Amino acid sequence: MSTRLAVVLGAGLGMLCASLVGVPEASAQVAALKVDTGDTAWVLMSSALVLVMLVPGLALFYGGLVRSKNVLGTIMQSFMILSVVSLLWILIGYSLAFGPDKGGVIGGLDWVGLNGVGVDPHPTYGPTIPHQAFMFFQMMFAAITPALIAGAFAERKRFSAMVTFSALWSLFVYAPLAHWIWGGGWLAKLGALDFAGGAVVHISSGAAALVCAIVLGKRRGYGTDYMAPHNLPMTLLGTGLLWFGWFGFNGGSALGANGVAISAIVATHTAASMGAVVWCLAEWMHRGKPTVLGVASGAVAGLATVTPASGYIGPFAALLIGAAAGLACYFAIVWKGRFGYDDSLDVVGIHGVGGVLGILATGLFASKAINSGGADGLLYGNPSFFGVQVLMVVVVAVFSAVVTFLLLKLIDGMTKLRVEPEEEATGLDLSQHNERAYS
Amino acid sequence: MSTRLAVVLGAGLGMLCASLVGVPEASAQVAALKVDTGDTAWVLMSSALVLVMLVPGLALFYGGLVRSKNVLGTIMQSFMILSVVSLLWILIGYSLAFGPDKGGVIGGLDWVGLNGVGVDPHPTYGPTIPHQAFMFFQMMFAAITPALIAGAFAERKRFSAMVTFSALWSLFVYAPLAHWIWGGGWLAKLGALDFAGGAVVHISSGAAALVCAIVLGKRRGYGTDYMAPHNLPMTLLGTGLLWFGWFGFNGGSALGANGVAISAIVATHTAASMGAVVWCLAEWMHRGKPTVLGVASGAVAGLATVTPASGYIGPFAALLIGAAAGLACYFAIVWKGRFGYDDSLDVVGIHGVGGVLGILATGLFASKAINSGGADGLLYGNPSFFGVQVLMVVVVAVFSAVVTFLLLKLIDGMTKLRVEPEEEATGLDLSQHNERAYS
Amino acid sequence: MSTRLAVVLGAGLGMLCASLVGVPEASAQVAALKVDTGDTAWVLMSSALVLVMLVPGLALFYGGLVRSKNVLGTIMQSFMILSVVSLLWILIGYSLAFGPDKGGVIGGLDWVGLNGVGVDPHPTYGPTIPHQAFMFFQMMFAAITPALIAGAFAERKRFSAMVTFSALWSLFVYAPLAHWIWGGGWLAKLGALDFAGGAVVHISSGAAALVCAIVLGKRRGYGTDYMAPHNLPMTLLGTGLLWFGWFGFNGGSALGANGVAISAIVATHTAASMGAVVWCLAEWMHRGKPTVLGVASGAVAGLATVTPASGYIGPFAALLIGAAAGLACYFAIVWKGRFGYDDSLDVVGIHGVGGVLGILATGLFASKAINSGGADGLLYGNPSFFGVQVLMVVVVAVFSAVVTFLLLKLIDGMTKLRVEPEEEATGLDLSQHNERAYS
Amino acid sequence: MKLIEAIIKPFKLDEVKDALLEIGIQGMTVTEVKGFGRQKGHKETYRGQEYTIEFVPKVKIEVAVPDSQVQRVLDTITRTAKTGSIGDGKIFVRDLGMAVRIRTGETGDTAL
Amino acid sequence: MKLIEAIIKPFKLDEVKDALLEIGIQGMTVTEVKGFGRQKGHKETYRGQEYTIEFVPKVKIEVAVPDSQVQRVLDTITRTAKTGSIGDGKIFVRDLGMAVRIRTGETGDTAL
Amino acid sequence: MKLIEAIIKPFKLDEVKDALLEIGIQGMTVTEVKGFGRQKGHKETYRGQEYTIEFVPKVKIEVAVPDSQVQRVLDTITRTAKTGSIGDGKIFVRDLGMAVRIRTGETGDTAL
Ligand SMILES: Nc1ncnc2c1ncn2[C@@H]1O[C@H](COP(=O)(O)OP(=O)(O)O)[C@@H](O)[C@H]1O
Ligand SMILES: Nc1ncnc2c1ncn2[C@@H]1O[C@H](COP(=O)(O)OP(=O)(O)O)[C@@H](O)[C@H]1O
Ligand SMILES: Nc1ncnc2c1ncn2[C@@H]1O[C@H](COP(=O)(O)OP(=O)(O)O)[C@@H](O)[C@H]1O
Repeated sequence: MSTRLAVVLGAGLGMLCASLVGVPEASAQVAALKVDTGDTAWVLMSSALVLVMLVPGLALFYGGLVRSKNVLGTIMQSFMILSVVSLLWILIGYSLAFGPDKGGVIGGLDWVGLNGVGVDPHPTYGPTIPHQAFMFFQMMFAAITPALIAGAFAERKRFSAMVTFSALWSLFVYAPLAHWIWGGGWLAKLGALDFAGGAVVHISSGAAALVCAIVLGKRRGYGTDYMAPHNLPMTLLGTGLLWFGWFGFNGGSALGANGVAISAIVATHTAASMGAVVWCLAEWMHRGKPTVLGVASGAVAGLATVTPASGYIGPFAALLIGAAAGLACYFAIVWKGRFGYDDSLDVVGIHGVGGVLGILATGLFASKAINSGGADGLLYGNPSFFGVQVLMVVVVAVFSAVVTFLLLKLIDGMTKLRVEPEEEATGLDLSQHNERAYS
Repeated sequence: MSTRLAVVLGAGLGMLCASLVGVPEASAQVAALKVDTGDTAWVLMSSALVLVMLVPGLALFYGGLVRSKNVLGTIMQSFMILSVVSLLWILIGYSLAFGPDKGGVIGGLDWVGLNGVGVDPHPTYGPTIPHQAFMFFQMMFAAITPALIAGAFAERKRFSAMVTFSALWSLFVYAPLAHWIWGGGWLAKLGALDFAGGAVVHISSGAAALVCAIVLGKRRGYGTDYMAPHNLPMTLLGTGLLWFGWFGFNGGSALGANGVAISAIVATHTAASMGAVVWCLAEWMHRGKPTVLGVASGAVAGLATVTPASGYIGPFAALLIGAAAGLACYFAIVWKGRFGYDDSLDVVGIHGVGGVLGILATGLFASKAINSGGADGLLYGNPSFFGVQVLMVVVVAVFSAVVTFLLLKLIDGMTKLRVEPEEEATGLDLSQHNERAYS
Repeated sequence: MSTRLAVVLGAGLGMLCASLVGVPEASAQVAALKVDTGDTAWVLMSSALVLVMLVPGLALFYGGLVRSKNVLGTIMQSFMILSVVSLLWILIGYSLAFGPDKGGVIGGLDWVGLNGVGVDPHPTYGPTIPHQAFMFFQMMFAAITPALIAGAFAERKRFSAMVTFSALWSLFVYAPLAHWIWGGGWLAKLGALDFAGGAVVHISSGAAALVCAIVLGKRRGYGTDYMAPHNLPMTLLGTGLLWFGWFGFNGGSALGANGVAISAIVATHTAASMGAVVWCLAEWMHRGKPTVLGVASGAVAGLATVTPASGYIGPFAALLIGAAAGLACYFAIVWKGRFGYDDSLDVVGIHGVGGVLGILATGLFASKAINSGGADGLLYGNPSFFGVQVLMVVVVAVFSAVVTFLLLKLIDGMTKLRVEPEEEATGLDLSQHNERAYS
Repeated sequence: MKLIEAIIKPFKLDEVKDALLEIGIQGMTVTEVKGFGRQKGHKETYRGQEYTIEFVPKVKIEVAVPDSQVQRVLDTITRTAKTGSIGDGKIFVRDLGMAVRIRTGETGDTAL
Repeated sequence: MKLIEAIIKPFKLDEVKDALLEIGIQGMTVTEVKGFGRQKGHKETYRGQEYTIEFVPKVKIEVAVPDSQVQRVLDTITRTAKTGSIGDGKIFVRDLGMAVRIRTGETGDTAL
Repeated sequence: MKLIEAIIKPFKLDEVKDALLEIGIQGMTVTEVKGFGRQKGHKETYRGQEYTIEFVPKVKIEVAVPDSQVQRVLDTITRTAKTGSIGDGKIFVRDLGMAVRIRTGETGDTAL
């Protein structure tokens, strides 16, 4: 059955390519906007930094957290999602997300196959960088988001189901959300602000992760077996690469090497540092010892949480956001046992909780003094903007959860979501891929 | 004997330095060309990205694929080749490759010791970046190419032979080829195009790898012993860094943060993704299961193959090139058993096959609509350009193979190429370096 | 007691934040200086490169060198120091180091909490980049320096003592030194030159490391037990990332994508390559076999040594500096046994020795022909400049050693510096953090 | 005294250990081993190269017990380590001439 | 029944295993061990610090066999594990009081 | 001949080995094992999830000796492996029917 799926996928891919081959039409845009080499260098580099967050960053971050029998299967998720979503993005995803707006709901098909997406700047998507650079930077975001979700169903999801789910999710959840918030869609029109993806990336993946964890059920032996991370240095290597890459994730979202970029980077780094320190202190007081995984988790929580706010706030708001992230995510994870779902790698506790916190913090702390293209938050006397942010939290979480649920049911009908119990006992590496990580 | 070699090498190095010390003459060039900071930032960063491809990227990619008793010896190859070739490049290599042309065959000695290679731009080697930036970017290419070959003789080559071979190869194979194709030599004059090194880097190293594998002979136990990769996460980490760095390898070859850079990056990433997916599907259908190493290999095959074409093509040509790379390299490796040589880490199957494919694809798909500085390929009605590309494939492969063979014979006369059988059984780490990787 | 410390730290942090919250005042500077996007892109990227040197670079470089029971504790040092020092830097450190000069001794408190440190350029701290970019680039230096010291007391320092020491050291040693040399302080006024931190970073950390090693005493079993590095590939991965990041460390110190940046990078890479080759040869002749750890150590020695000179010299001076670094640091480490202190990871032998060598080499080889903003060295007929450099070596080493000693005594009074003997036997990972690296 | 050595499936270790504790066994020594037998191993594929691995991960438990307890221990292990599928493993029982507790120098049954 | 324990050079494992299979042995248990004996270890150097490692990697094979097969097994192992150089290893033979197959509860020779 | 098996604390290995060498023992085989007994294990915490690890790392030394040396070896190990705190380990002594040196085919005491 899996082989059959492979054949079908292969054929599909072949047809798509065949139908689309040819050089894209020369861009019809007026070349009045001039490419700035410094801004372009920064956005290209930022795209590379986001890539490194995903592979090898997130791949190893997650890979180190699972048991050694599942490390390849876990790393495989990041690599395959990167590859498949990138291809889909070129073929159709970018057009759905950022193509000319259709009623605030979705982008049109005008840019399918990157048709018309050339090297001249697009007036709203980075007026000083090639349009393709914007498209490429956004591609990395589209790829990393479903890869985040994969942490929730690690160690038990069938490979073919994982690929199918991620591909469909990127088209049916990610692309619309990106359009609503960044592509000129209805939430953008309402004034919702999400600098680098607190809602589009983190809430959406956190909500999807929750649904995945519940629908797939717990890992065998959850709660009784020893399931400690098999290689924490690997996770810490991943953490370092995530931290490094996040400068591009948030800094690159300024779409140029400008003041917003540097202030976003300062906010990002501040929140990460504060998240690490606060999580460390929380654990130290609560459990008696500080842990290395705690520091790493706190840093990632800080990074995820500050993401939507980073371009609109100063360093002190970032300090507070980092502190809140460290505390809230720590307790969210400690208490998750009470809710009884098995979110293997804590996507909900870190990205879900962090994303919500970050979007609300944006509504609180955003300041036009920092970024004139932003808005003033509640603290600066603007409750209506805060309201829009609350609305965005709810809409994104619900939309992602519902569509995720439907997709899972659909796929469960086609191919099973979960590996067989013996396969799970053996581990994904041998059962899904005929490989062992270490020998 | 090895110690004697060390003494000789040491003395040689000392003399070279002594003879050359002094500040290089101020550049005599007219400073009419202005350095652009954005372009320079991009080329500096791209150089760093190519460095990271080699160490730790390739070092770990290869290191994970060997048995644990050889991992240090394998990583050592990348580090030593980087160091030695970089020094040679400064002393003489750059001048041979890019110095003022002598009859289309080689660069003159005018730039020995970087004499005259200053911070003002050179009119043909990047008119908007410091000449030294171009020299440095090219240095990274010169270093990575012999390091690729090292995969073919992994797990059995004597350390001193490896160093000597790589040093000589960089001068007698790499420098002339770089000159012919990139330094204004005869192939360049014929109109041959190799954007970022399909011929100069991949065909040359692939052909050399084939000769090395044949001359050195198989590893002991090849075909009977268990020779699985000892640490696939290490290889996947290397894959991620290669992918990341390749944005600089190909994108930096535009020598600026411009439209060609971004379109090269988009092509690069597209081919990598497609190579990964197609290799995965091929293996899935052919063997029943997709493997993680397959996905990584497919990505690298896609990256290597698209390299020469990346600056001249659009995303759809890149899709096709990636697909062809995934298929062709997969079957090249599966079938290599039939030919009976032991190319330990599949340099021939990936870089050789990918390089040839990529140069031919450039002849097919190149389009002036994408890069006005390029050429139109066969598909755009230009068979003569395709002919030149075919010629380049043959010339580069034959030249590299022949000179590699002569160098190996020369070195075999001076010092043995291969470690003793007991040393091979013990492993390179202990026998060549008195070290163990893990304890 | 540790928990008590955690509570105190937590409360302190909370108060600091509370007292400082609010958006920083809009910068009062005249916006006459224009931000250059290319220069900014390069400095942002360079900051990211220095981050990657620390985490995961140095973290893994050190982590691989210790025994497997201490790897997490060792990696933890880099992560915590990064976090804590970054926060201190924002709150007060940057102002102490770079704030308006008070009598040549220290920066004033004007920039506490980044007050007035905005996105407009500062005339002396990078006239073409946002002031915050300079602040951020310098933050990375402030964080990495105490993390270097941590190699000297690895495998035995109590976690709380390590954090407290590093925090205080960054304020009482690093900030004044940075001010004296880079912030317009008295050494700068004397004309002392330290391009990217030979004195501020390497001598200061080397001297502190020596004092730490002596005060803390040897590890249990030092000299008798088997203390080989537990994972050399991890150390080599760290080496690769250090090398990569050092292009930003030195290249970024030019504060722009200009000729000084590229010539600093060329010098950096040349010295690293030469250091690697020379250490390798020294070991080969001296012990009979070249080692991989030797090549890595030689590269780092070359990098550390060339750091202060990199922006003022040409490639041939870099060759000589690299060679001297390889030789001197190799023998410093081989002979350290004679002195009887246990500098676990050879911070003194590499950073101390390399730093001194580098500052003196700057006094010898610096040339205005390379960098008109620099000075001419002894070789170019300027003995007084050489004298200033000698003075700087002595002052920095003595100051760092003395204050380090006082800090250690202070902390030893508050909480013990060293873990209990059984904790040391068990390892830091379990005894300090309740975690194991591998399972 | 007897030395009872049981080779079992790794994931059964905790269950067996807990059952032994319950019947009063206070100590045991465990080794990770590779077993070869009727149970089949697995296939691996690396770049098209296939390997068949015939060894299967197993865990060896060694328990020294007074003669009086041998049967109970045997029964306990057999019961808890059993899944009913091939590869459940073996128990070997051997004479133990002497046992010493290093800490105290005690010998015989009291040393266990 | 006897328990035959052979300590051999690791790279000989496959050869010995195959030879035992050929003479009808159906199962065995293998452990990675470190041997100390006449065979010398190796040197290691890290930043000038030298270590002499006296332990050598070895593999221990344990085979339980009916008394009738002891000699054949001994001969087979001796023949296939031998290289003639120091460190080829030892074979130890001990009595085995009882064997149980966990899956079926069978005991004695049929349990092997 | 006897086979002496000692389960000791890992950091005592070198000391025990050296002491055995001094009394003329020329060979031994060492295995890394996990022990369970009176000695307590440790706690681990990962993101708030706590695990109690009851197994403790130990090292098993196996030495085959002629009957005449048994007592000296026992004494030597007991003396050097002892720290006096719980978990110092056990020594088990068993009969060894036969020993073969693979390299030469020698058997009995001369094979050791
Ligand atoms: N003759 C033997 N001597 C030593 N160990 C054996 C022997 N036969 C089997 N074993 C061990 O018992 C394990 C289980 O044996 P196997 O034949 O696979 O299944 P079963 O015990 O169900 O018959 C093997 O993996 C091996 O470790
Ligand atoms: N007395 C002994 N008791 C237990 N094992 C031993 C003994 N002597 C040797 N061995 C094991 O046999 C292996 C080979 O022994 P060695 O003396 O090196 O060579 P040889 O067997 O050729 O005489 C050793 O590495 C060790 O594992
Ligand atoms: N009955 C037993 N059978 C086999 N091994 C045992 C037994 N009892 C203890 N051991 C081993 O001896 C080690 C030490 O035992 P323990 O009870 O912790 O301390 P002590 O030896 O000081 O009484 C254990 O870790 C285990 O490896």
